[in-house]
Amino acid sequence: MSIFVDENTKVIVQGLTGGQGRFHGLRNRDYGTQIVAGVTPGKGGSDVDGIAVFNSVREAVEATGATASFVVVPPKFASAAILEAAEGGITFIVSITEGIPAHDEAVTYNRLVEDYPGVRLLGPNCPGIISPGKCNIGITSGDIALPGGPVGIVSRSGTLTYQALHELSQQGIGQTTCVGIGGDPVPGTNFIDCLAAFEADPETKAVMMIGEIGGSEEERAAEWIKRNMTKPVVSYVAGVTAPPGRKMGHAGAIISGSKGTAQAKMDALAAAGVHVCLNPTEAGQKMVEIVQAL
Amino acid sequence: MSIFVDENTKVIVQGLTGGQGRFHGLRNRDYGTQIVAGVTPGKGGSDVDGIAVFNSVREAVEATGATASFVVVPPKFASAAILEAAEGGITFIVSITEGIPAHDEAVTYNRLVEDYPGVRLLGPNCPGIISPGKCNIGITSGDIALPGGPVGIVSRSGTLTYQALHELSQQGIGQTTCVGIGGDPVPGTNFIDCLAAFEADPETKAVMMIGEIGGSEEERAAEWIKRNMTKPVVSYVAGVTAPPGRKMGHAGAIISGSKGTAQAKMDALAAAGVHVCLNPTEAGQKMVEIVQAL
Amino acid sequence: MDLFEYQGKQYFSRFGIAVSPGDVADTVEAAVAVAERVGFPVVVKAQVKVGGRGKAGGVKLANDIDEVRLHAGNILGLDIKGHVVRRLWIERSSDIAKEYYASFTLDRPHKTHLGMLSAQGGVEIEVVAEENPDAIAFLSIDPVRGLDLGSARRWVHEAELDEVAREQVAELLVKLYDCYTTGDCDLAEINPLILTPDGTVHALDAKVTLDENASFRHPEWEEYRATETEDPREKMAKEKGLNYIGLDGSVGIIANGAGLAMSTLDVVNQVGGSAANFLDIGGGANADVMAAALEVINSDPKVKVIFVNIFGGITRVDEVAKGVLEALARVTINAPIVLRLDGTNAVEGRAILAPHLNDRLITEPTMLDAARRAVSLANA
Amino acid sequence: MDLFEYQGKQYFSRFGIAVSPGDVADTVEAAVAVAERVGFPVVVKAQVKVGGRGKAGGVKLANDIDEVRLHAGNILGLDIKGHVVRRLWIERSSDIAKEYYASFTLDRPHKTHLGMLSAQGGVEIEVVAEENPDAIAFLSIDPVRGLDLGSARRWVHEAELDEVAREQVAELLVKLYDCYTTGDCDLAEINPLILTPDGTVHALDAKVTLDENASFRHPEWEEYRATETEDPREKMAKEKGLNYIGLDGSVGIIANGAGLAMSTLDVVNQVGGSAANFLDIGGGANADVMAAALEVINSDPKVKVIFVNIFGGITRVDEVAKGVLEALARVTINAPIVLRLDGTNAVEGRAILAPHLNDRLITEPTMLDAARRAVSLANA
Repeated sequence: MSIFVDENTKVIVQGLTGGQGRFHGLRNRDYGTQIVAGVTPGKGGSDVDGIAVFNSVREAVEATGATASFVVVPPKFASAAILEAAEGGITFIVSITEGIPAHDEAVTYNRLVEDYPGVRLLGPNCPGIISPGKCNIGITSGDIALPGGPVGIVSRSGTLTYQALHELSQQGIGQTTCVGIGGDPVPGTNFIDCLAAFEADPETKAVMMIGEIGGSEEERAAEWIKRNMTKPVVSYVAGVTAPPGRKMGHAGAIISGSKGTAQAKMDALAAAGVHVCLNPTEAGQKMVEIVQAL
Repeated sequence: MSIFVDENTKVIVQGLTGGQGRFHGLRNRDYGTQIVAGVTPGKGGSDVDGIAVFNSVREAVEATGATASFVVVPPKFASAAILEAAEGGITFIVSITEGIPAHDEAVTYNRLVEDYPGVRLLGPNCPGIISPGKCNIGITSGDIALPGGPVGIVSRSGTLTYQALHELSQQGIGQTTCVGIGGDPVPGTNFIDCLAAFEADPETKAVMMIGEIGGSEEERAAEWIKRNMTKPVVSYVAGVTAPPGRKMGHAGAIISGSKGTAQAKMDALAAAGVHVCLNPTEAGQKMVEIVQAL
Repeated sequence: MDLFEYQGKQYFSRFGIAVSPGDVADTVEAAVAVAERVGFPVVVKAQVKVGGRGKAGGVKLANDIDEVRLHAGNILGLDIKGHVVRRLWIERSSDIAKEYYASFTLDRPHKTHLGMLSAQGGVEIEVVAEENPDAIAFLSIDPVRGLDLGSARRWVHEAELDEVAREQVAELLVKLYDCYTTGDCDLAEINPLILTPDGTVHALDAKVTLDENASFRHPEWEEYRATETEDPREKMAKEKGLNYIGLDGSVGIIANGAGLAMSTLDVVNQVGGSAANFLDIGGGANADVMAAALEVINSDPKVKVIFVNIFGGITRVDEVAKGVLEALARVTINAPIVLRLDGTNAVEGRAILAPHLNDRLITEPTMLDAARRAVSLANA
Repeated sequence: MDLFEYQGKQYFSRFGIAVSPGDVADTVEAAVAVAERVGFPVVVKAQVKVGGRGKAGGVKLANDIDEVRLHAGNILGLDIKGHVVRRLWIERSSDIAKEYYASFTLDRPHKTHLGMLSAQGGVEIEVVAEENPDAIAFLSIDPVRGLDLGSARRWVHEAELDEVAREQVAELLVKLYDCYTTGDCDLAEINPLILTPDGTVHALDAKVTLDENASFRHPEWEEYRATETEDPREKMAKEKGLNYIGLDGSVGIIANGAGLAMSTLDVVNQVGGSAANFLDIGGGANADVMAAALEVINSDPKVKVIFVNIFGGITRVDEVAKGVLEALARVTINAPIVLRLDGTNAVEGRAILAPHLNDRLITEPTMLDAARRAVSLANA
């Protein structure tokens, strides 16, 4: 099994007619993802490489029965597109857009939570999700992932996710699902959401969690793991050497005063029984050991 | 000078035609308070011992220019009467009613704060306010108060207030104003409001503050005193021997777990430089000493 | 007024809050009947207004009629920390996947309502608050605006409840808030609020405290009042409109005003005594009330001396003096009475008593003097 | 983007938030002109984006033209913790009765906005939060619902601000929230917010951080960007669309992705080195971007070795390899380059570089190997 998306997930692409939307949308389709429609206001009736384009999400959903949307639109339009997806009947939204204003994100997040409790948003500013061999929504290269499990991956960082996938796949260790939750301050889906889903998924036997500096999501996840998680978790947190007060690339990756340091996160995770590793390679090796001992 | 009310304060009595309203309203008038009107819906046009009665607060205010209201109505009608006073243009409301449901009080308090920021509510469930020789609104016996200052009194307890007035008056020490804030959990006027007013009043040279168990208003007051008060404060807190979990007569006088104990309050006050006394008599004596040394 | 668990659950039901199917029983046979109706296995729960009943053997699982009979028989009449079990609540046993905590109460410092929600239920919330405060999602609710479903959804998100439970809990919280406000509760608490393995949510316990000031708009509370198992003296005092709380000492206290009554306890304690009670006769008490107060105190065998501390305001001291004489004429007061009378009409009051003073009826000029005298008599 | 105090005050003014009358000046004569216009006494304040300017002599009271001349002359050009003062803010001096604190920022754990209000302003809020957290009234604001005047009034009550100030502050808070939200601030802070002896309220300082993601809807921010006194390399990197942060070490870092870049810093540190910078070339970088990144690093004299750490995803490794060669052809790179290339088209990328490898252009198979090699070269 996989979490959130699988081979039956029907996906629309909001912004399919744009350069990025076309590139990633077709790439995801080539991977085997059921990309069933595109949405671009004003371009309804056209198609992109055989994928029908609709004027609105609602029309696309009604025509195709899609439940997921891949939102590939510029920051300026991203919030409206996400809310249109929820309003249109989509229950799983992936937003890869980087650079959405923080206030737009805050409003969008709370609008979703308050008005569309059944909707999950992944991102914004995330690499997306891949359930290897089944479904890939986002910008991850499908060829670095290996189907069949038993490892689930959840990560705040894109490249480190790829690195993790790569290292596991090279050792012949597959993944159930790999979720990139993104590096923004208000992620729609957080570590706990993914950990809970992996804990509930019978095919996932171990989880790799990749955190970074900033915020307190890793600490909250540690608390949740201590109380609820029965499966082994291997973790790496980036940014041990990051200076306070500077955004390390991601809007969310900032140490404010004494809060959000990598050390505090690693300590909390270690106290929750997580295998805390000091670099991605070590984390990959630790996971190999754990899987081989299963 | 006095705080909140003086010889120029024009007062209406909501509920003047009722037994309690008539008794206390006339008693206050006899003291010299400018009781200018009564309000009882449906009894407009009548009078009580020469005091004109109106159907609504607004009419009474328009006819008399009153700024204060003495609300003497049963618990069931108290909240509506208080809000009518605010709506009708009154800026100082005294509510002596005991037994108003807590939820009514919570709504009324917040409605006043949100919609009528210029209105002060004293009480509910309080003995009222007396500026000796000038104005008495409430149920305090005027004859135990002595005009001329220099002491301000603020108290959560009715009888202990009388006791304090009595002890000071007997020693020839007068009061600027004595405010009973009442023993309910959500008092409209709190210690800090009164302490700030006494601090600003040039004729008040020292303040007696009578607290009791429950809540954290005394602790907040202590913090305020530490930062703002230049005048000496003498304090007594009732309920050192009160058992936790039982309401000691007043709805607000309850120790919850380790919170709200008399000892914690006395410690906070002492740390703020307040003269903390162990019984009302001692507090009276201490105040006499302080005034004599002024 | 604290409700029993079964009353709390019945109160919850009025507001559409799901509880386990069950009913109350005050005999073994009634318990069996309920168990058969709701279906096995059942839980047999002692109805007492005190914590720790589980440890005291007051909560038992029963898989069949014989076990219900056995446990109901054992629990009825059981003494749990001084509370004798007279009623049982029998309910269908629930499988538990997760235990949450939810409550509403008044936030006094902020003058708002305080909601507390935690994914860590089933233990005392004070312990969670102490050990892991981040595990509680606090929600401050403006009483004017109330709690709507949107806010409740944000709240269950923040509390990181299991996803399958979130929407159900959000809807339940809106109902619980309705129960708390329109139901006039001082406290409405569910601990644990459970998620069952099949993914449904309901209240497994109920802790409700009603605000007695709101009785006038809740005729349905009459039935709760009837079952209040109170100290008999507290009951008697209540019927007479007196505010009485029983304590452990030997000095009976009567005062007018809550503050003065508390203060009287404190002063008695300071001079080496200990109070047998708190008794506030309220403002404007007359001779009848005073006489009733003396009778209540007189029924307490612990009392060695009675300290009457009156500062007349609305209460007139001459009325108090008459009440004392009336009580003395009506019943035999077992303990000596020490009075301190001050304030409105104090001179008249003292004059009324003067001819009757003796070593069983004593006046003292100040509160402190009167306390000393009372304590010395109590310790004699 | 952090604003200078004067920019923050100008930004506040757009939203109707009262500040002291004043203006900016970058010469002594301009300072005198402002002072004459706003009226004496004035305060002459150094404009630097660093704390502690008061202690460093960067804030002075001037009672007349001579004093303005003296202080402006002394402060202009002053070095405050490495920040050279190029601008002054001259404002009418305010009498202060009370100092408050007010701010809005994002509450990440709760995904709401967090308002902080305190009657104890004028000191660092972190100190107040540490020593006396009850002195701060926190307000959690749902971004969907926002802050209205009623809630602001409850808030100023709760914060126990002086009564005369409450309504004014409530109205100001609504404006400050508007500035924070529609003005797209990450932080909008007033410390101190003052009450004057005549009972009026205004902002005596302004700390504003703008969310650069919102630049597209704020053409007016252009002027702020022009005055950003940045590290010249950070400026150069920004112009080229690179995410660069200067650090103190000797290993120049280039990586694709913020997480991988952070991780590269960590690994370099673990094997005994220290990074000269953080540089994320982003997703989908091409040869041009790679070349630009090398040029930025190359301009840093601290750099002893350059570690290029690429895991190809959208970024194609062959493009990266081409960029490296391009840069080498275009400029003289002063330091040896160690590359670790993995992911999309890594084989092709390595093949492109193979003919050019030497002791100044080295590839290593893993991140850890590459880090070790880079550090040993840096320390050689």
